[in-house]
Amino acid sequence: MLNQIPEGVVWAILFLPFGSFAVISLAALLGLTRPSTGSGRAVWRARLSGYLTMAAIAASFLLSLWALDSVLQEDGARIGFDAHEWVVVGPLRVDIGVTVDGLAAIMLIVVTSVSLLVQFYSQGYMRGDPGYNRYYAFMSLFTGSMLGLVLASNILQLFVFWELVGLCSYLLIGFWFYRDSARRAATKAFVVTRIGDVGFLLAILLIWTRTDQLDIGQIQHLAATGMIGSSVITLFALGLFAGAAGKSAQFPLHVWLPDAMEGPTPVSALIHAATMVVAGVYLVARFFPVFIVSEEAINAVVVVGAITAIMAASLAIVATDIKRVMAYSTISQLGYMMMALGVGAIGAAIFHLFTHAFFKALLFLGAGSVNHATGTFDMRKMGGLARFMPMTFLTTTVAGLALVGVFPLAGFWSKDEILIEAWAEKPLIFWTALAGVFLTAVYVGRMLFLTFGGEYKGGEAPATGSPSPDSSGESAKRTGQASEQGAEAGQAKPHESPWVMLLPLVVLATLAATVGFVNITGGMSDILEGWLPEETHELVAAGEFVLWISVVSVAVGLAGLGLAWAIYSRKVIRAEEVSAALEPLQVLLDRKYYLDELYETVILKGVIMRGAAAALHAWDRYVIDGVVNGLASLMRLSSEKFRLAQAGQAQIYGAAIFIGVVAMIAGVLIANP
Amino acid sequence: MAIELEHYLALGALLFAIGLYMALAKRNFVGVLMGIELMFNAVNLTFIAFSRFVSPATDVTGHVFVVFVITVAAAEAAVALALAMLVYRNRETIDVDRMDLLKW
Amino acid sequence: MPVLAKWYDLRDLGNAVGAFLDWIRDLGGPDWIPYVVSGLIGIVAILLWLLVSQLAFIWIERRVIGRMQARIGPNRVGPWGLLQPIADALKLLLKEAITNRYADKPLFWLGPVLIFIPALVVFAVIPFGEGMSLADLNVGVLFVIAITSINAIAIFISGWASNNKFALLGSMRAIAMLISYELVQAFALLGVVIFAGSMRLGDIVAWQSEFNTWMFLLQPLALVAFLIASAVEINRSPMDISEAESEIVAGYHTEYSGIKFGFFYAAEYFAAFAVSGVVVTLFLGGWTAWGLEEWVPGWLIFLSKLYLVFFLFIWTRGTLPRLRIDQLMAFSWKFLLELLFIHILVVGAQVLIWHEGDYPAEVVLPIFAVINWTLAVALIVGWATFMGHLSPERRAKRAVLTQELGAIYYRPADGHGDRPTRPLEEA
Amino acid sequence: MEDTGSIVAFWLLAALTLGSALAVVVIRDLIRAVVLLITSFLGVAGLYITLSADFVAVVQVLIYVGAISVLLLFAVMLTPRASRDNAETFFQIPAILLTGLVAFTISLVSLDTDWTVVERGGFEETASAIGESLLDKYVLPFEMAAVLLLVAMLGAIVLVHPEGTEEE
Repeated sequence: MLNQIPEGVVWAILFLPFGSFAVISLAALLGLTRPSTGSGRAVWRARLSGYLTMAAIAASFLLSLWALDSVLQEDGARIGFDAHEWVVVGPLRVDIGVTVDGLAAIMLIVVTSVSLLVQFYSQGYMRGDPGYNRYYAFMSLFTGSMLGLVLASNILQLFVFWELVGLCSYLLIGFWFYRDSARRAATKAFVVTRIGDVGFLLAILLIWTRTDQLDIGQIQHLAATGMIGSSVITLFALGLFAGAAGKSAQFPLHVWLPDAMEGPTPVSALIHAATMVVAGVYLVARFFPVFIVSEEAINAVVVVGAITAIMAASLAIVATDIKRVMAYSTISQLGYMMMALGVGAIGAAIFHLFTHAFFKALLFLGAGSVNHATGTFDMRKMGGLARFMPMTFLTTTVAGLALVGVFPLAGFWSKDEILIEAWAEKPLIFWTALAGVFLTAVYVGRMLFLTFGGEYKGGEAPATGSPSPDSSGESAKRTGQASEQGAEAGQAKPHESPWVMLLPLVVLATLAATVGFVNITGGMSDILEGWLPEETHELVAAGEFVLWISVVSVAVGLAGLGLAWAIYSRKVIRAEEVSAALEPLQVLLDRKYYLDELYETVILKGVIMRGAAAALHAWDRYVIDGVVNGLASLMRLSSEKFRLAQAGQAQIYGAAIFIGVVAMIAGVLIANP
Repeated sequence: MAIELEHYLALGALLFAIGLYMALAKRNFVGVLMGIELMFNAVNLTFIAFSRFVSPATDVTGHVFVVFVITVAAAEAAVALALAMLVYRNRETIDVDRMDLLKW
Repeated sequence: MPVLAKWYDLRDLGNAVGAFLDWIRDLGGPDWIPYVVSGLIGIVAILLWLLVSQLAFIWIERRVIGRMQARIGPNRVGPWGLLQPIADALKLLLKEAITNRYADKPLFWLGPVLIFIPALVVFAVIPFGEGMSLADLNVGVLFVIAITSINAIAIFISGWASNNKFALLGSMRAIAMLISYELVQAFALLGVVIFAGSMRLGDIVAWQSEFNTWMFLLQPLALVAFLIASAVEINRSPMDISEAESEIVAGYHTEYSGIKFGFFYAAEYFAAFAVSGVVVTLFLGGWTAWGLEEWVPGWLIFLSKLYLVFFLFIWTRGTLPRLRIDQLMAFSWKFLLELLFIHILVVGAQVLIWHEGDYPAEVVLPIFAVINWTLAVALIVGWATFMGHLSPERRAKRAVLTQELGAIYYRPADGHGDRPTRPLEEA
Repeated sequence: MEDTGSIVAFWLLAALTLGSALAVVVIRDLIRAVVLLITSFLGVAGLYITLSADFVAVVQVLIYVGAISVLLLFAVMLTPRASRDNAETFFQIPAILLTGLVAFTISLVSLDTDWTVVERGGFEETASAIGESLLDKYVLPFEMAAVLLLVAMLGAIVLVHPEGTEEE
């Protein structure tokens, strides 16, 4: 047991990655890290930014452990540091500070550990990429922003880091900006999350105008003790939830996440597992005392979570791109977390976030490994990879089973807890969640069998056309990468990835298999709930362990896996027949519930472009421009007359000056007689 | 009748007006310059008068200002006369009302 | 100063005046009467002394220069020619004062009058003895510099009003060199002011008396520079180029005759006395002489020193050839000013060290004197070497300014016109 | 400012200053105008002394009388005879009106305002106080003024330096 963590160290957790970002950026600007081949020293220098980033994040990780240790000693209660004055403008006083409690400590661990492993993996994955330094600079910034978000003690400060996270996701999704699809995906992610952020910002403004408070602890306290009106709380919570839904890809705003696969795969892993998308969940958890006291808000959370969980899982079943499957899986799991929060089980939700971070990162890294070998993300071109890349197969399977919730892997424990809490609080949600478990099992099984089972279907042949719209972008992406990987992609036989990539996989697999036991005594949930205000304790769900629920959930999961086995491996049931039988559903799923089309055609083209934009265009053209042009013509006409006054005689100008002086004095005299 | 601040201020105002008239109405460049110097003097006189009558005994801010004004006046005179010579060299005149190239 | 402080104590005429003023004050009447009376006493005394000294020194100067030039000098009027100055004065008074037709008459009259002013007004601040100064201003040194600069205007006015090209040339030369040497004068005096810590001439004398030193012992370079600059200010040979009779007839007073010329003549003498007085006050301990003033009246000490300095001017006039205008200007801008900059730096540093360290004056001042003497010699020799004045082949130079100001053109050997061809390129 | 001497001095100096300033305006010959201007400057210097501004008075004599006037004389002398007229432009009447207005306004303001006058003793010496504040409180403006003078000097030299005489 160490001493209690001092404030400076907490700041260091946050600023180490930022420092790494600054150093890399400056070095890159000065041309110190220019990638070069040749001597070993040059290569080492070229990878310097990667090492620097990893060192910074590793240090952050160690310090986070210290923070966790301190929090454990406090049983998860908040370790208070005095906030520092940041901005004072009139009545607005914004402080800046850090806060560490159970929730933040766990999040720190998640963020730093996953980030560290992802950076390690990236050493292999990004080798030789021309944007190597840029990549690590952004990754540092990304991690740092997320840590800042977690540690923020002030809602405005949190918002700043929130937006920084959004910015970094934009930069990283559009990392290969020379590709049109990457640019579009980045813009889409940015814009869609911005829609949610509007709600967040409005919530901040609302809470400030109503309570004059921006400090998170104070807001929680006020909300828990009923000092804020219920309608204000509801609106505030809904606004926060809008922001959370945007970041965490909840139902109406989830469309950006699948497209976000345009970024490098480690970025996807980081976004999905540890940083970006969990920010929304974290936000709701951070303001859990606010949500919990508002019936409407908590119901909104649970409903949206449920819809998201089911819908995304169903979409995952039909997706052919392995990364898209995982993207939908992530959305679905986030829905689970939201559901858990919605039923009041904050401990379960964050525990699930915790476990999910590891196995989802593992899944993505595995997908990256697969892609590394085959050059494609299209599952229809894979198959039989278990023979060629046993390590990848093994680790990915562990992750998949953990996702399904097979005993005793990590997913089982967290998912089981959610189910138990749901059963105790809202039985309807329990059945929804159970359905979700089944769908999850089906798509996980499908993914595993298509990828690793059966015969190898050749991967991405260099000259073949684009077999599916989904993978065309993906295949193009790989050609955009360094030639090293392009050469590997064209090989006839896939092969196992290098050790730099495998090591994180193994570590993550171990974690994914074991982290579930952390909470076997419920200790973690206690920590996670230790910081909540006392007034809200009775509102937090506290379900007891129920054996049959665990049994049922595992059974449902295994059933789903079995169905997938039947369809995709044994081909007892032919997939085509199923599709044909369920033609409308299949189409509906293929079109992703027509949500993209809805946004595109109806809202974007219909409402915004035809309506608002046209009106604004007319206003701009005829009113604004009219005024400006009119003024310009007036000026031109009048100046043609007035220029005659400019005689070029200095004395007349001097006279004008003194006329002005006299006029001013006269004005003052008249005004103050 | 004792001499008060107002005496000096009125004197400064008159001196300033004379200088202003020269600056505005004299045709010769040197005449204009002389007017400007008179205006400087009027302003300096006012500064000193205020320093004597309004500020406390230890405060010499008015005097310091006058020193700076005199400095600037010296610089101005040097540059202005150089300009006058240059104008004469190029235009064969130093009549201010014929230096009107900068119009329209 | 342990004087008897009685009016009959000859060692200090100020006591007598003070007693007289007290007597007038006791008579009653308005306050300003003793004020005016004291001023009148001072003015009359100074004027009388000046007239007598001038008459004497006209004779002395002519005799001395005569001796220096291996001739006798005036010897016809009175015994040894002693009445020659009076005869000259009478001649000037009786001669017709011609005003030429195209002269600017008011200004033509104004010139000789104006030139008297600085020469006389400077005496107002010079302490002839203890308490014997008309107005011991606290900005005395600055006052001296400011007043002597009026000289330039008087000379210009007379030269301009004469409507004569020689006169105009003379006045232009005069202004050019006066402006140049005003800076030298100011910088030379600045060193003294820095040491003494006051601009009041009385304070400076008191300072020299207190530390039993004369300022020229501490700052030889300043004295040399000030003497040269003063010679320029008062238009005395070898710096009398504004009235160089071999070049431009008589310079700015070419057109003046009779008593108006006498005014110029007298003013020149007065100015020379005034400058000598300043030199004595600032550099030679004024009316003090290491305790001698306890036995001898201070004003006598002062006057003897003053006459000595004046004799120095006569001496230089009799022995040195006249400089060319460009040489004179270059000497100011390129030689004296630079040396004085360094000098001021050194002196300022010395005062700083002295005051910060709080060292005893008996130790510090001799050291400073040695340093400054060494520095003066080294600077003069070094700078002259650097500028090439010590190498004979580079001495003869002709500046552009010479041509512009109307010197007689140098004709090259090949005889092409009167426009010299780039003399510097030849050098 | 109670005793007769200073009152007489003020009125004499004011008359001298204003009278010669007016004469500068009226007189046709530029050189005479400059001489009268010098007289006016000297009058202002005297007024400074009545205001117990000894240092500024001496500086006034040194700079205005000794330097700026000489510059003006030079300027007059270096321009041709035809340009030595001190006449007015067509702008005379409006200028008179405007000047009168300015004088009236400033006088009105200065006479109308209720100044808070601090009672002061007799003649106070200011030289050392000015020196100290120049090198202490106003050291930066002081340095800038020095630079300004240097720049002005160089500028003037460059402006009037005739081309083709680069040597010496």
